[in-house]
Amino acid sequence: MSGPVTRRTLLAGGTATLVAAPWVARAQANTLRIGMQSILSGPIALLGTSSRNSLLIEQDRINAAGGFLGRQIEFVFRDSKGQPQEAARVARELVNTAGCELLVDAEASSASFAVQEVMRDLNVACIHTNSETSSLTADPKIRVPTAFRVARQGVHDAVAGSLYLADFANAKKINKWATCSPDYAYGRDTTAQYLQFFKKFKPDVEVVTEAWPKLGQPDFTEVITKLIQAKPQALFTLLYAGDLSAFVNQGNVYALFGQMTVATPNVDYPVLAAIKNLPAGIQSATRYLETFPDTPANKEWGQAYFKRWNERPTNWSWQNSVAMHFYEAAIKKANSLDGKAIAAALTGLKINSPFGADGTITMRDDHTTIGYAIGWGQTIPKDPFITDIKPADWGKIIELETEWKKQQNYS
Amino acid sequence: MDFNALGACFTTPACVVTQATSGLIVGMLLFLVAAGLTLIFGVLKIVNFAHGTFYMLGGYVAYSAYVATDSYALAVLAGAVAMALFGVLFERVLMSRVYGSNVLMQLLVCYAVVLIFDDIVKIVWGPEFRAMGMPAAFQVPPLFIAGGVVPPFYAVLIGIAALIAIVLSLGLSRTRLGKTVRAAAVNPQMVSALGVNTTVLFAIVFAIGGGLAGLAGALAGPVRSLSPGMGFSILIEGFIVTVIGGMGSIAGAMVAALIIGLVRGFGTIGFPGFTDGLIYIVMIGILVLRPQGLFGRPL
Amino acid sequence: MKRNPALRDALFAAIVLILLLAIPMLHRSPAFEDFIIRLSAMALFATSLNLLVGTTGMVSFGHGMFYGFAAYAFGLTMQLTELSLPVAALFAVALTTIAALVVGAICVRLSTDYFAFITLAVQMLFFSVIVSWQSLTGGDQGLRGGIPRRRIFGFDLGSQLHLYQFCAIVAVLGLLALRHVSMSPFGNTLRMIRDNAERASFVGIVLWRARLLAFTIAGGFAGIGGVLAALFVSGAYPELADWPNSGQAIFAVMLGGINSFLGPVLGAMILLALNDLVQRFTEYHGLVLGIVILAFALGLRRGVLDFIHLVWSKRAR
Amino acid sequence: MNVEINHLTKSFGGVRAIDDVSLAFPSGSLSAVIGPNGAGKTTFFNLISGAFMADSGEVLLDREDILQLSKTERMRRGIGRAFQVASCFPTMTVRANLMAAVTAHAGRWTSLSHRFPSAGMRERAEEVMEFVGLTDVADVEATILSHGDQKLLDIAIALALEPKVLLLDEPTAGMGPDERWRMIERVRGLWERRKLTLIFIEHDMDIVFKVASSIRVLCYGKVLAEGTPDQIRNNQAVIDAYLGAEENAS
Repeated sequence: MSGPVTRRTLLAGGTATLVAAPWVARAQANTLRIGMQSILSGPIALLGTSSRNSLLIEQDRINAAGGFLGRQIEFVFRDSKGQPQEAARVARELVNTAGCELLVDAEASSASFAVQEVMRDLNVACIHTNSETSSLTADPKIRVPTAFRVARQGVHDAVAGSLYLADFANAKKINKWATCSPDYAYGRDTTAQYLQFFKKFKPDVEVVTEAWPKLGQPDFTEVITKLIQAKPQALFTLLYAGDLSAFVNQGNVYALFGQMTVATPNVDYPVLAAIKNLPAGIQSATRYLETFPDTPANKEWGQAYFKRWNERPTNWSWQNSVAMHFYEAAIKKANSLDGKAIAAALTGLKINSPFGADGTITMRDDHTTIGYAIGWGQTIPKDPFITDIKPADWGKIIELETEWKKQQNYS
Repeated sequence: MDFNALGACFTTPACVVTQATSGLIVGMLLFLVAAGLTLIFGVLKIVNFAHGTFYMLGGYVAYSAYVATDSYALAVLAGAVAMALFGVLFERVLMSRVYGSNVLMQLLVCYAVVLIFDDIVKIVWGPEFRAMGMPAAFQVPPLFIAGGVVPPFYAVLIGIAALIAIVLSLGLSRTRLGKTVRAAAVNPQMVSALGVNTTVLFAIVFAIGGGLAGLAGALAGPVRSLSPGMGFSILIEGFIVTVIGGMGSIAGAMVAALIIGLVRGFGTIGFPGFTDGLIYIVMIGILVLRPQGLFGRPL
Repeated sequence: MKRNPALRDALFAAIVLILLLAIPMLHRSPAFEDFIIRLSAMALFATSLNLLVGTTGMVSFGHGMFYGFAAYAFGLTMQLTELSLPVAALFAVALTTIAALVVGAICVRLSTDYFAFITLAVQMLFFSVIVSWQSLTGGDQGLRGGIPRRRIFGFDLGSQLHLYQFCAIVAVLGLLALRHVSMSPFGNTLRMIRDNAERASFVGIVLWRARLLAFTIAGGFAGIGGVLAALFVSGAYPELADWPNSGQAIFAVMLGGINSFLGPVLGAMILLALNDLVQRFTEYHGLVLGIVILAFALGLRRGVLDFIHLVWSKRAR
Repeated sequence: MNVEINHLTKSFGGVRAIDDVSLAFPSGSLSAVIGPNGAGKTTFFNLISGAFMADSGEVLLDREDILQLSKTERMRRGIGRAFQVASCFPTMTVRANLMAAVTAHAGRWTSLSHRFPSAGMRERAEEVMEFVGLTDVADVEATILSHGDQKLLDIAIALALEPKVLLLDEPTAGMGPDERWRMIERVRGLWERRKLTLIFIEHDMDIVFKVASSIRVLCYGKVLAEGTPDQIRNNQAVIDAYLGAEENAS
C-alpha cells in the first residue's frame, strides 16, 4: 500500500516545487543578467545558434575586460521557436522572472514585432539584432523609446541590391524577373521594397511571377515548377538558411539555375557550405564575409569565431556582436543600466567596428544603425565563395531611404 | 485566385506535365508516410501521432549512412530498416501499454515521443539543418517530355514509391501475412480467436509502417533539408491523406495522396498562397459528405 | 444537513479570488503576476475544452481556433473601432460563440475519431486564412502595433497590476460559470451522452442538439481565454489558433484529470510551470517535458486530480 | 395504449431480419415474445422503439402511425424500453441516473438556469427508485451495482419516462434461477400497478408460460404462432422450431 502513497507524496511535492519555482528564483548575486531570445530549434535554428555563439564570445571578452559597470555579465538564453506569442511571453519572462536587466532580441522579424510590444510596457533596454523589417523602427507608431535595432535593414539592402542588380540587368539585358520569397512579414515587405527601387532604377523591368512558399516548407517542388512555367530570365529570392539550401537542392534537380540567373541577398557561410552543388554565378549580397570589408579587424573576428566554434559566422553573428559593442559603449557613457538612460546614450552613438563600411557604425536617432558594410558580388563554389564584390554607396542609400520614409508617412 | 493562369496551364502540355510530375512526387512521398499511418490504424485502431518522427529519423539515419558510406542505396536501406526496428521498439515498449485506453492517452504518449526525439536529433545531429546533397549518379540534366520538365531523380523516386505501392497491395492480398493483416483490420477478435499471435502481428504492422515512413524520409534526403521538428508538417499532411482516403485503406491513401499532390501542383498556379487552405477545404468537404473517407468502411 | 453545493462553490471561488487579489498588496512579484495572467487564459481555455472532452466525451483537436478567433476579434475591434475594452471583449466573445455555433453545426454530427479530425481540419483552415489574409490580420507576424489599452473606470490594463486583477477576476468568474454549466441539468445531460449516448437518446435527449450546445458554450469560454491571452501579449498571433496550441489544452486536460472539474486548471498550471522551469535549465526542454508526460501517461495512466480521487476513494473504502 | 403492427419488414444486406410481421398488443396486456436465437426478437423491438428504421410497414400507436418518427419522438409518445444488456449511465449514481431521466423527460435537459431540478422532479425519481426497490443503493455508482440491480435500474430509467408501452428485452438475462423469479415478480407487479401495455422477450419457458397472458412466437423474422400459453404449449410448429433450433445449435 505504500507504493501509491509515496508516489502521490512525491508528486505533490514535485508539483509544489514546480508551481512555486518560477517566482522564487530571482537574480542572485551581483551578476548582470542579459536576456537573449531567438530561434534555437527548427529549420532555421542555425541562425539562432550562430547568434548565441557570437554572444558567448562577447560575454567572455567583456567579462575579461571587467564587465559592465564592474559587474560580470551572464547571458540567459531562451528558445522562442520563432513563434511571436512565445517570443512575447519569453521577453516578459526574461525580465520579470529571470531578472534580466538588458535584452538582446535575436528573433526573426515576426517575433520581433511581438517583443517590441512587450518592450512598450517594460523599462528595460532592448536591442533587436536580427529583424530586418524596416517598419520595426522606421514607423514611429511601432517604435519604442527603449528598443533599438542593430541589424541590416530591409530598405537599406533594397536600395543597395537594386542599384547593383539594375546595373547587372542592364549589362546582361535581363528584364523578365520572378520572385520567390518566404510568406511572412520579412519576405513580403522586403520583396516589395526591392521591386519598388528596382523598378525605379530600371523602369522596363517586368515581374512575370511571384511565389510565396511557407517558412520551413519541406517541399519546394511546386514552387520551382511554377517558376519554370513562367520562364523568367532571372529570379530574385529572399529564402534563407535551411529553406534556401532545400530550394537550391530541389532547384538543381530541375536544372533551375541553368534556366535563369539567380539573385539573392541571403547567402551565409554555412548555407554556402551546406549546399553541396552550389551553382556558380549567383548574384549575391555579402551577409557576412571575412573578406568584406577586407580589413585585418574583420578577418581577425571571423577567424576567432571559427576557432572557437569550428564553423563560420553568419550574418546574425556579426549583428549580435555589434549589439554588445553598442551596449558596452552606451553603458559606459550613461553610467547606468536604466532603460531610458541607455536609450539616451545610444541615440546618435557612433562606434568603431570591424563591420563598418568605413570602420564605424552609427546608431541613428530613429533607433536603427547605418554605415555597416553592404556589398554584392557573384558566387563561386569554393572559398572565398563571393568574388568581385562591389560595396554599396551609403550616401545614395540614405537619400533614397529618406524619400521612402516620406512616402510611407513615417517622418 | 488566378483562374486565367490555371486555365492557361491546363491548355499547355508543358505546364501540365511539369506540374503533374511535381504533384506526383509530393504525392508519392506522402503516400509512403500515409500508407503506414493507415495500416497501423486499420489493424490496431490506433492513430500514430508519432509517425512524423519516423520520417524525420529515417532521413537523419540515411544522412549519416550516406556520409559514412557515400552510397545512396545503402543510405535509403539504412533509413528504412532502422525505422522498421524502431517501429517495433516503439510498439513494444510504449504503445502496447496504452492499447484499449483513451485515444487521448495514446496521443499523449505519441506526443511525448515526438518531443523527446526532436531533442535527441538536436543533440546527436545538432540544431542546424543538414543537407545530404544529390548523389553523383543523379546529377544529370532533367528530361523534357512534351516540353515539360521531369527530373530523373524524381522519376526514380516516383518509380520506387509506385513499386512499393504495388508490392504492398500484392502483399496484402496474396500472402498469408497480408491476409491476416486485412482480417485483423476487419475483426481483431476473430484473428486472435483463430490462433494468430496478435503480439507479433502488431509488431510487424508497426515495423512496416515505421519502415515506410523511414523510407520516405530517406528518399527525400537529397532534396529536402533535414531539421529537428521536420516530422510535424509531414504528419499533418499524412493525416489529411489518411482521412480523405479512408482510415485503414491503402488504396484510399494512394488516391488521396495523389489528389493532395495534384492540388498542390496545380493549386500553386491557380491559388498562390492558399494551397494549404485548399487542401483543408477538400478534407472538410469529404468529412461532411462521406465521413469514412473515399475508400473507408463506415464506422 | 447538506449545505447548498452551489453556495459552496461560490464561496470557494470568492476565497480564491480574494487571495489572488490580496497577494500583490502584500508582495509585488511580476513573475507571479505574469504566471497568473497566463494561467487565467490557459485555465479557461483548458476547462472549456474539458466540457467537451471530459464531460461530453467529444475529443476536439481544434479548440484553439476559438481561442485564436477571439484574440483576433478582440484585437481588431480595439484597433479599428473606438469601443471601450469591456464592450470590445464582450463583442469578441459573442462573435466567437457564434463562430463556434457555425463550426459546431458542421462538426458535431460526426462520430468520435472523425469529429476529432474535422475539428482539426476546420482549425487548420482557419489558421491558413489568418496567415493568408495579410491585409486584415498581418499574416504570419500577427496584429502589428499592439492593442490599445483604453482606460476603463480608472482601470489601465497597460499596468501589470490592473491586468493581473482583471485576469484574475475574469478567470475566477468564468470558471465559476463553467462549473455552473457542468453541474446544471444540461451538464448532467452531457455526462449521460458521454456514458451512454444510445440510452440518452432513448430518454428523449436530441444528441446533436446537446452536443452543439456544448460545443458552442465551450467555444465561447475558450474565447474569453483568448481575449485574456491577447491582452497579455498585446496582440494576436496565428499560433494562438494553431494546432500545437490546441494540443497544449488537450495536454493540460489530460495531465490534470478529465473527470475533475479543476483538473484542467491544475494541468494548465503544471504545463506552464514545467515549461518555464525546464526552459531555464536546459534548451532541451522537449526532452524533459516528453519524459514527464510519459511518466504521467504510463505511470499514473490518468490525470493528477483523477489519480488523487482514485487513491482517496480506495482509502475511504 | 394499443400497439398494432402491420406488415413490418426490415432487411440487413439482403437478409430479411423481420419479414412481413403483423401483430397486435391490446392496451394493458402483458405479452411475451419468444423464439429461437436469431429469430429477430430484438430487431423487432428496435423497430418499434425506433432504434432502426423499418423498410416498410406500419407501427400504430393508438391508431397513429409512428413509423417515420425518430426514437426520441416515439419515446415522447409513450414507448419506453429496457435493454438486453442493462443500459444505464455507469459513472452516475442510481439517484443521478433517475434524476437525469426525469429531467430529460420534463424537457429540461438543456436547462442551464437552475442548478438542481425542482422538488417535484426529485420526488418522481425517489418514487421510481422505491418502486423498483433500489432505494438502498441510491448513492452507489451504477457501474458497481450487481447485475440484477443494473437491469432494474435500466427498467427504472424507462419507468421514469412514464411510458404507456414498455418493451423489456430479456429482463432476466444473465441471472441465477432465484434472481430470475424475483425479477419477474417485480415486472409483473409493475404491470399490475401501472396498467401498462407490457411486452417482454424471454428465453425461460417456465417464466413465459407462468407470467404472460399472451405469447407471440417469432422464427426467422416471421410470426410462427400467437395465442395463450396453453395454445402455444401445444402448437406443433413451435415445438418443431425449438427442437430444430436446438439440433442446429448442437
